[in-house]
Amino acid sequence: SGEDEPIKIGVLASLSGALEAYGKQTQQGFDLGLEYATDGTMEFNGRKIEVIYEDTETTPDVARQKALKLLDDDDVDFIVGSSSSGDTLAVTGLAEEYEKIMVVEPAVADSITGSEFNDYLFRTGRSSSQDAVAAAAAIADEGVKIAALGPDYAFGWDGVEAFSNAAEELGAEMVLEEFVDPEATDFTPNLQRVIEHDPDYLFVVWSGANSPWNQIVDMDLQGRGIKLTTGAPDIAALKTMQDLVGMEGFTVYYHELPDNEVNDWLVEQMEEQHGTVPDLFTPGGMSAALAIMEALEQSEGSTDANELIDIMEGMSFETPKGTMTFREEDHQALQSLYAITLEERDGYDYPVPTLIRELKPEETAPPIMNGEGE
Amino acid sequence: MNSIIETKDLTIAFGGHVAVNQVSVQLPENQFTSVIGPNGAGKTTFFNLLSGQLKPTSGQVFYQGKEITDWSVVERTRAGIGRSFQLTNVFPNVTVLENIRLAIQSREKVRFNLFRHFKSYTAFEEEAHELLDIVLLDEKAESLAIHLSHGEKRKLEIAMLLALETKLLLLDEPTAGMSLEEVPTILRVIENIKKQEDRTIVLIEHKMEMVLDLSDRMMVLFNGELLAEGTPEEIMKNETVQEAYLGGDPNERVHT
Amino acid sequence: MELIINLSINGIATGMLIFLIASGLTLIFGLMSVLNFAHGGLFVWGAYSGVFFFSLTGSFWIGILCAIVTGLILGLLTEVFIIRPVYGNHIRQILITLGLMLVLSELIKVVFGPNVLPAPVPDYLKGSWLIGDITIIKYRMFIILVGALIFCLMFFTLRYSKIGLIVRAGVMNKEMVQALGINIKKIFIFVFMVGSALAAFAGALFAPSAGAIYSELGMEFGIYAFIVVIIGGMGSIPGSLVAALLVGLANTFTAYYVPILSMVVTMLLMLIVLLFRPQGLFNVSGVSNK
Amino acid sequence: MMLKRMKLSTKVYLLIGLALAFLPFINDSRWFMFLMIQIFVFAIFAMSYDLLLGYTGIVSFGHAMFFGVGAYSAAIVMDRMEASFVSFLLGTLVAVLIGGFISFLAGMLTLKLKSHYYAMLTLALAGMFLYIAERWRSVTGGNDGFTFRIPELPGFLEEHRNFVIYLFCLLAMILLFFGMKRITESPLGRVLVGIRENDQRVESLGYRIMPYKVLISVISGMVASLSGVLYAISIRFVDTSVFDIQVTLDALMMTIIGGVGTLTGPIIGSAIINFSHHYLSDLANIHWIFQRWMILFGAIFILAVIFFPNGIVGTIQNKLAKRKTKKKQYDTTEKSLRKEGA
Amino acid sequence: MSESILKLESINTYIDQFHILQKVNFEVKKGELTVLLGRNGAGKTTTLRTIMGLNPASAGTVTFKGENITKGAPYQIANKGIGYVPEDQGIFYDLTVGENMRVAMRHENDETKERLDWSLDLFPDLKRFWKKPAGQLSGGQKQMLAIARSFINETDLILIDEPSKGLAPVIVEAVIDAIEKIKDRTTVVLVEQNFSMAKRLGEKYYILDNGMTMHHGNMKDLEQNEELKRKYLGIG
Ligand SMILES: Nc1ncnc2c1ncn2[C@@H]1O[C@H](COP(=O)(O)OP(=O)(O)OP(=O)(O)O)[C@@H](O)[C@H]1O
Ligand SMILES: Nc1ncnc2c1ncn2[C@@H]1O[C@H](COP(=O)(O)OP(=O)(O)OP(=O)(O)O)[C@@H](O)[C@H]1O
Ligand SMILES: [Mg+2]
Ligand SMILES: [Mg+2]
Repeated sequence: SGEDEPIKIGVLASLSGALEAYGKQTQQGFDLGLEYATDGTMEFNGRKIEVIYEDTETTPDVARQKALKLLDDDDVDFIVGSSSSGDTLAVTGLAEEYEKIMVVEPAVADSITGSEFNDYLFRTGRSSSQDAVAAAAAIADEGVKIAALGPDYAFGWDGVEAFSNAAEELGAEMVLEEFVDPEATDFTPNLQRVIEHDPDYLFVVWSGANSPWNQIVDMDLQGRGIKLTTGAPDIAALKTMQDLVGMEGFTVYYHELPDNEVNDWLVEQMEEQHGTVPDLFTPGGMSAALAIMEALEQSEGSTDANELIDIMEGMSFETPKGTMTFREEDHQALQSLYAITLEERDGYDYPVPTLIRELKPEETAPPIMNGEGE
Repeated sequence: MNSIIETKDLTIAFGGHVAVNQVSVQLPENQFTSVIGPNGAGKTTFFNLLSGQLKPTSGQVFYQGKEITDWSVVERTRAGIGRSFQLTNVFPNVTVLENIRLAIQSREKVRFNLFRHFKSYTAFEEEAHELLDIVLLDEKAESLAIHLSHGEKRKLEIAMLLALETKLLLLDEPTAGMSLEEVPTILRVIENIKKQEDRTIVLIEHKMEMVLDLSDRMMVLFNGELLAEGTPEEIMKNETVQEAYLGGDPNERVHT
Repeated sequence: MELIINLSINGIATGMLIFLIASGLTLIFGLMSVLNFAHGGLFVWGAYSGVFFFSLTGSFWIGILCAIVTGLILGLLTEVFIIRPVYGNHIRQILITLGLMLVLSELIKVVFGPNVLPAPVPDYLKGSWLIGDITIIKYRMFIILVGALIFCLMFFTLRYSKIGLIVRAGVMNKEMVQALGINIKKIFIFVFMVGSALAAFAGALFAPSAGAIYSELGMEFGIYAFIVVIIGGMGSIPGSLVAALLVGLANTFTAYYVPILSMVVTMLLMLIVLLFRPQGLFNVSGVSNK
Repeated sequence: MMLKRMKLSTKVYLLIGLALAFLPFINDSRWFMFLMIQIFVFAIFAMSYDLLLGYTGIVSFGHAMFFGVGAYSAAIVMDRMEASFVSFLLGTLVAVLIGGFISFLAGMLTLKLKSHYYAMLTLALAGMFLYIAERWRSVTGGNDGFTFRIPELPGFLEEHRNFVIYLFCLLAMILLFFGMKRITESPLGRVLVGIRENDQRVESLGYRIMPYKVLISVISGMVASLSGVLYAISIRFVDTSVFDIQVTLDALMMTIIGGVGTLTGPIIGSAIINFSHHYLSDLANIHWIFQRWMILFGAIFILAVIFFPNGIVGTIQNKLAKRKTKKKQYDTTEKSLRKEGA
Repeated sequence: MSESILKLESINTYIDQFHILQKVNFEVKKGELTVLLGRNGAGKTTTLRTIMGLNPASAGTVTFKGENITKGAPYQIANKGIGYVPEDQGIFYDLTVGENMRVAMRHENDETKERLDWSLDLFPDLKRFWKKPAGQLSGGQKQMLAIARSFINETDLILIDEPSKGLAPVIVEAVIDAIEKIKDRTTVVLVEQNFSMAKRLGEKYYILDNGMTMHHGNMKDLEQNEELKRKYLGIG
C-alpha cells in the first residue's frame, strides 16, 4: 500500500453474547496499545492507523462473515482476534488465503498454534498449555499428590492433560483427573471423588460462568487438607471466589503484578479513560497492538505479509506483561505468567491476587505442537 | 345369504366397564342393517371394533369369511370397510373439496406419487364436485372445512365416505343435526347406495321412522349386549325394546 | 453407605432446585399449555433481582421478596402483551417467547452489566454440618425444605380449589368456560403471574447455591424445566416433583459412578421415559380429583 | 386457468433466481456474497424444516442433528482425502446418505409420539449427537473443531471460486425449492396435509401414517444434511456449534417469520433474519442502543408475531384469499337478496 | 302481554370477513319458549353465539332484561343469567364428568346440590360415569352432560342448540319433560331440527334463512301453514 494510505487493522471480538466482557477488554486494550505506541497520534510515520472492530457474536459463521468483510471489503492489513477458539479457527484459513497477518488474541486452543497452524498466525495470547505449565510450575514438586478437575470438553481435557504432563515432569503424582459437565449445577459428586483420592492439591481448570468454587468451600476441601489451585480469572469472576482466600495458583495478568513502564502507563490510562483498572484480557489487547506496531516499525511500514512473517518470527516486543517473544517454530508468544496467592485486602470486594513470583517466559514455554519442532 | 361381516363373542372392556359384551352377529351382504339402542349402549364402540379403531378384549371379527381381528384401520379401509363418524371428523384447515379429493385419491391408490402435481388429476376434482352436489354442499366447495356449520360438516362427512366407494358403509348417525329440509335428500342418497349392487350399509340412528323406513334388518344393543336381532317388524314387536329404548307411550312418541 | 447418603442428599437438593424452576412451568406449560421459552428469562431476572436487592438491603429475605415481585410484574406484562395474542397456537408461542427471551436476557446486561455477578449465601445458611463422613450443606437442606413447602402448597391448592380445573377447562375450550360465566382472562393472568413468580423465586434461591450468575443461565434452565414437565406428565405437580428428583439423583449418581455419561444423563433419562411411557410418568387427571 | 397461473408463479420464481445470480455483479464484495450464501444455506435448511413443521405438522427440536451430520460428514471426508472433486462428491453423498439413514432411524423410533413428546425426544437425540461430536475428538476435533480445504476448481474458475460457490448454493436452493414444492403439491403432499390436520382420520381413509411421516422426515433429513454440507463448504471449518439447539431454533424462527407451510416463507425468513442480524449488529457504532441489538432482534420476533400472525408470506396469502372470497360472498348475498325480492 | 326478556335489533355479525347475520331481529318474551328454525347454515348457531358475546355483533343491539349487552364479554353476559348449550356440546374432554359439572357451578351450595341431583335423576348415565373423563362418554352421553351442565346454575334464560341431537327417543322424552319443568323458572330458546319436538315445546318460532329473519309468529300458526313449512323446513 502507498505511502499515505492508512494502515488498517480489523479486530474480531465477541462484543455481544456470552463472552462480551472479554471482547470489550480486548477492545479497550487494543485501543490503548495503539495510543501508547503512537504517543496518541494514532499515526505511523504520518500514516493514519484505522481500526475496525467487528462483533463475532461468538458464532463461527458470523466470525467468518465479519472476517470476510474486513479482509475483502475494508481491505485491512492486519486482522486480530478473537474471543473464542471456534471463532478464531473459522477465520484462520482466511488469513492464509488473503495473505494477511492474523494476531490471535485471546483464543487459547492449542490447535491454533498446533494442528491448525499456518504461517500467518501469531498468537500474543497465552495458550492452554502455557496456562497448564504455569499452573504446574506454581505448585508441583517431587512427591506432591495432585488431583485435577476440569470441564468435560476440549478446553478441560487439553488443560488437564498439559498440566498433568508438566506436573509429572516436575516429579508430582497425578492421583485423579476428573471431568465435569460444563453446565452442571452440582459438583459435589465429583468433589466427593476428589476427597476419596486424598490429594495434596486440587488443580481446577475452569472457564465460564457457573463455577465450582462455592461447592468446594461447602464440601470443606481445605478442612480435609486439600489445597486448591487454579488460574485466577478476571475481576468479575474473582468476586465469586470470596471464600477462596489463601488459595495458591497462577494468573495470566493482574494489574498489580507486572513491574514495568508499559504496565504503569496502562493502569494509569485505564483509570483516566475508563475509570477502572485493566482486567484479565486488557493487556492482551494491548500486546496485540504493540506486536503489530513493533513489526511495522521493523518493516518500515511495509504491510507485506511475507516480509512481516520473517520479521515477526523471533521478534521480541515490550508489553504490559514485560517482554514477549514470538517463538519461531509456532509463532506462540512466550510470556510471563504469575504465581500468586489470593489475599483479602481492605477496600476490595474480591480476593486480591498477590505475587509469589513471576514465572518467566522460558519457564512457561509450552511444547511445540505444529510439527515444526521435530 | 352370505354375511359380509361377522362377529364372534366380540367383547371390549374399558377398565371395568364392558362396553360391548359377547356380541355375535352376522350382517348379510347387500342388505341394509340398522343398529339401535339407548345412549351408551355400545353402538359406536361396536362400529369402532368393526372398522378397527379399537381392538377387542376378546372375540373375533370376520370380513368376507376372513378373520380381520388384528387388522389395522388402514387395512380394513383398503379391504372395503368405510365409516362415518358420530362427532364430525374432517380436515379442518383445508377446503371442503380437498377433504373429498383426499378420499378419492386414496381409493384410486394414488398415495405415494411424488412426481405429479395433484391438480393434474382433474378427474378427481370433477368427481369431488359431483359428490358435493349430491350432498348439497357444492357451493361451499372452496370454503375451509372449519368454516362450515354443523350440519354442513355432517354432509361433508357423508360425502367423504361415499368417495371411498367401500363395499361396507358404516354410518354413525349421519343425519344428527342435519336440517329437516335436507334429511330427505340424504335419505335419498342412502337409498341410492342401498340400491347399488355390492353395497352393504350399516346405520346407527335414533330417528326411528328413518330406521324403519330403510332397514332390511335391525339389531338392538343394550348395555353392550345384543338384545335382539331381526326384521324391523320383529324388533318393533319386542317388548323389551319398546320399554328400554323407545320409552313411554308409543302414541305420544316424538317422530321425525 | 455414607457415600450413598451424601450423594442422595445432594441429588435431592439439585432435584428440588430443578423442581422449583419447573413448578412455574408446570402451571404455564403443563396446565395452560403455553410453550413459554422465556421461562428461563424470568428465572434469570429472579436471580438477578434477588441478588441485587440482597446486596442492597443486606437481607436475603427482602431479596427473595423483590424477586417474587419482579416475577409477578414481568409475568403480568408478559401475559398481557406477549402471550395473550397467541393462546392456543404453539408455533407462534415459540417465536414470540423466544423473542422475549432474547429481550429479557439482553436487558439483564443493560441493567446489571455484562459480567458475572457473585451471589453470596446469607451468613446463617453458610457452611455445612459434618456428621461422620456425611457432609450436609446447610443451604441445600434449606432448598430441600423450601421445595417441599412449595410442593405442598401447590399440590393442595390445585387439589382442593377449582382453579386448576378451570385453567384446564379453559385451555380445552376457552369459549365454553366464558359462556359458563368465568372470566378466564383474569384467571389466565393470575396463573401466569404465579408461574412467573415461581420461576423468579427459583432464580433467587438458585443464585446463592451457584455462587455466581450470568445472563445466559436462562436458556439452559428453561430447557431443564421443559424436560421435567414433560417427563413428569404435563400439568402434574407430583409428576414434576418426581421427575425433578429423578433428574437430580440421576445426575449426581452418574457423575460419581459413570462420569462419562454425566453430560447426557438427563437427555438419556428423558429418552427412556418417553419411549416407554410417552405420556410421562404421571397421569394428568391425577392433579385434581374430587 | 389454474395451469396458467402456476406457470406465472414459476416464471416469477425463476426470474428472481436469475436476478440473484447476477447480484454479485452489482455488489461483488466477498462478505456480501458470503452473507447471501448463508441466506441460501439456511433457506434450504429452513425449507427442509418447513416440510416437517408446515406440511406435516411435526415439531422437531432436533433438526440441527441433520445439519450437523451433513457438515461433519462432508468436512471429514474432504479433510481425510485429497482435496479433489471426487472427495467433494463423495463427501456430499456420504453426508446425504448418513443424514437420510439417521432420520430414518430417528423417525422409526420417535414418530409414533405426539407433538410435545416428539419435540423433546428429538431434542434429546440432537443432544446425543452434540455429545458424540464433542467426545469423538480423533474424528471431529471436538469442541474446537477443525478447518479443511475444498478442492481447487479447474482453469479460470478457480479465480472466481467464491462466485462459483455462490452460484452453486443458489442453484442448490432453487432446485431444492422446486423439488420440495413439487413434493408438497404432489398427491403425497396432500396426504401430509391430511396427516397434519387430522391424522387419525387419514387412517380411516386408507392411508398408513407412519410410512408418510418417515418418508418425509427422511427427505427432510437429507435436505437438511445437504444444507449442512453447503454450510461446511462455505465456511471451510466445522465445530460442534453445528449441533447446537440454536441452529434448530434459527430454522424454526425463519420458518415462522416467513410463514409456516409456505416454501417461499423460509427463504424470505432466512433473508430477513440474516440481514437484520447483520445490519443490526453493524449499527453498534452508530448509537449505543445498537450494542444491545439483540433486544431489537427479539423485538422483531415479537412484533412479527403480533402483526404477521401467519408469517409474512402467510399473511399476504391470506389477504389475497380474503379479497377473493369477499367478492364471492358479496355475489352470493346479492343473488339471495334478488331471489328474496322475486 | 308479558315483557320481553331478550331482544335483538337488526343484528349484523361477521366472522372474519364473512357477513353471517344480516339485520337479524329476534325477540323473546319472558316465560315463552321460542324456537329458532332454519336450514343448515342459516345462521341459527351464530345467532346464539352473538347473544352470548362469542361472535359479537358489529352492528345492532342485543338487549337482555332491559340492559344493552351487545358489547359485553361472554362471561359478563353469562353472569347476567344466561345459560348456554353449544351445538358441539362444549364439554371439557380431559376432565371427568364431575369436574365438568364443578367448573360450571357458580356457587357450591345446597341449592346447586339440589339442581345437580335433579339433573342426575334426569340423566342417570351421568351419575354412573361421574368419575369418567368426559371425552370417553358416548355421543349421547356427552349431549346429556352439556344439557345437565346448563341447568346447574340459576338462570333467567337458557339457549340450547339442538338438544335432541344424538339422543335416544326415551332420553328425548326426558329432555322434553325437563324443559317443560324448568320453563316455569327460566325462559328457554331452542334451536331444533326435530320438528315434532319443536312443535311440542315451542310457543313462538323464528325462521332464519341466509342469515336473515324470514318469519316469526306463534308455533300454532306455523303448524297450520303448510307453505311456510315446505319452503323453509322441507316438511308438510
Ligand atoms: N374410549 C373409551 N374409554 C372408556 N369408555 C368408553 C370409551 N368409549 C366408549 N366408552 C363407554 O362405552 C359405552 C358405550 O359407548 P358408545 O359410544 O359405544 O355408545 P353409543 O351406543 O354409541 O351411544 P350414543 O347413542 O350415545 O352414541 C359408554 O358408556 C361409554 O362411556
Ligand atoms: N367460523 C366460521 N367462519 C366462517 N364462516 C362460518 C363460520 N362458522 C359458520 N360459518 C358460516 O356461517 C353460516 C351460518 O352458520 P351457523 O353455524 O350459524 O348455521 P346453523 O344455522 O347453526 O346451521 P346448522 O343447522 O348446520 O348448525 C354458514 O354458512 C357457515 O358456513
Ligand atoms: Mg354413538
Ligand atoms: Mg348450528
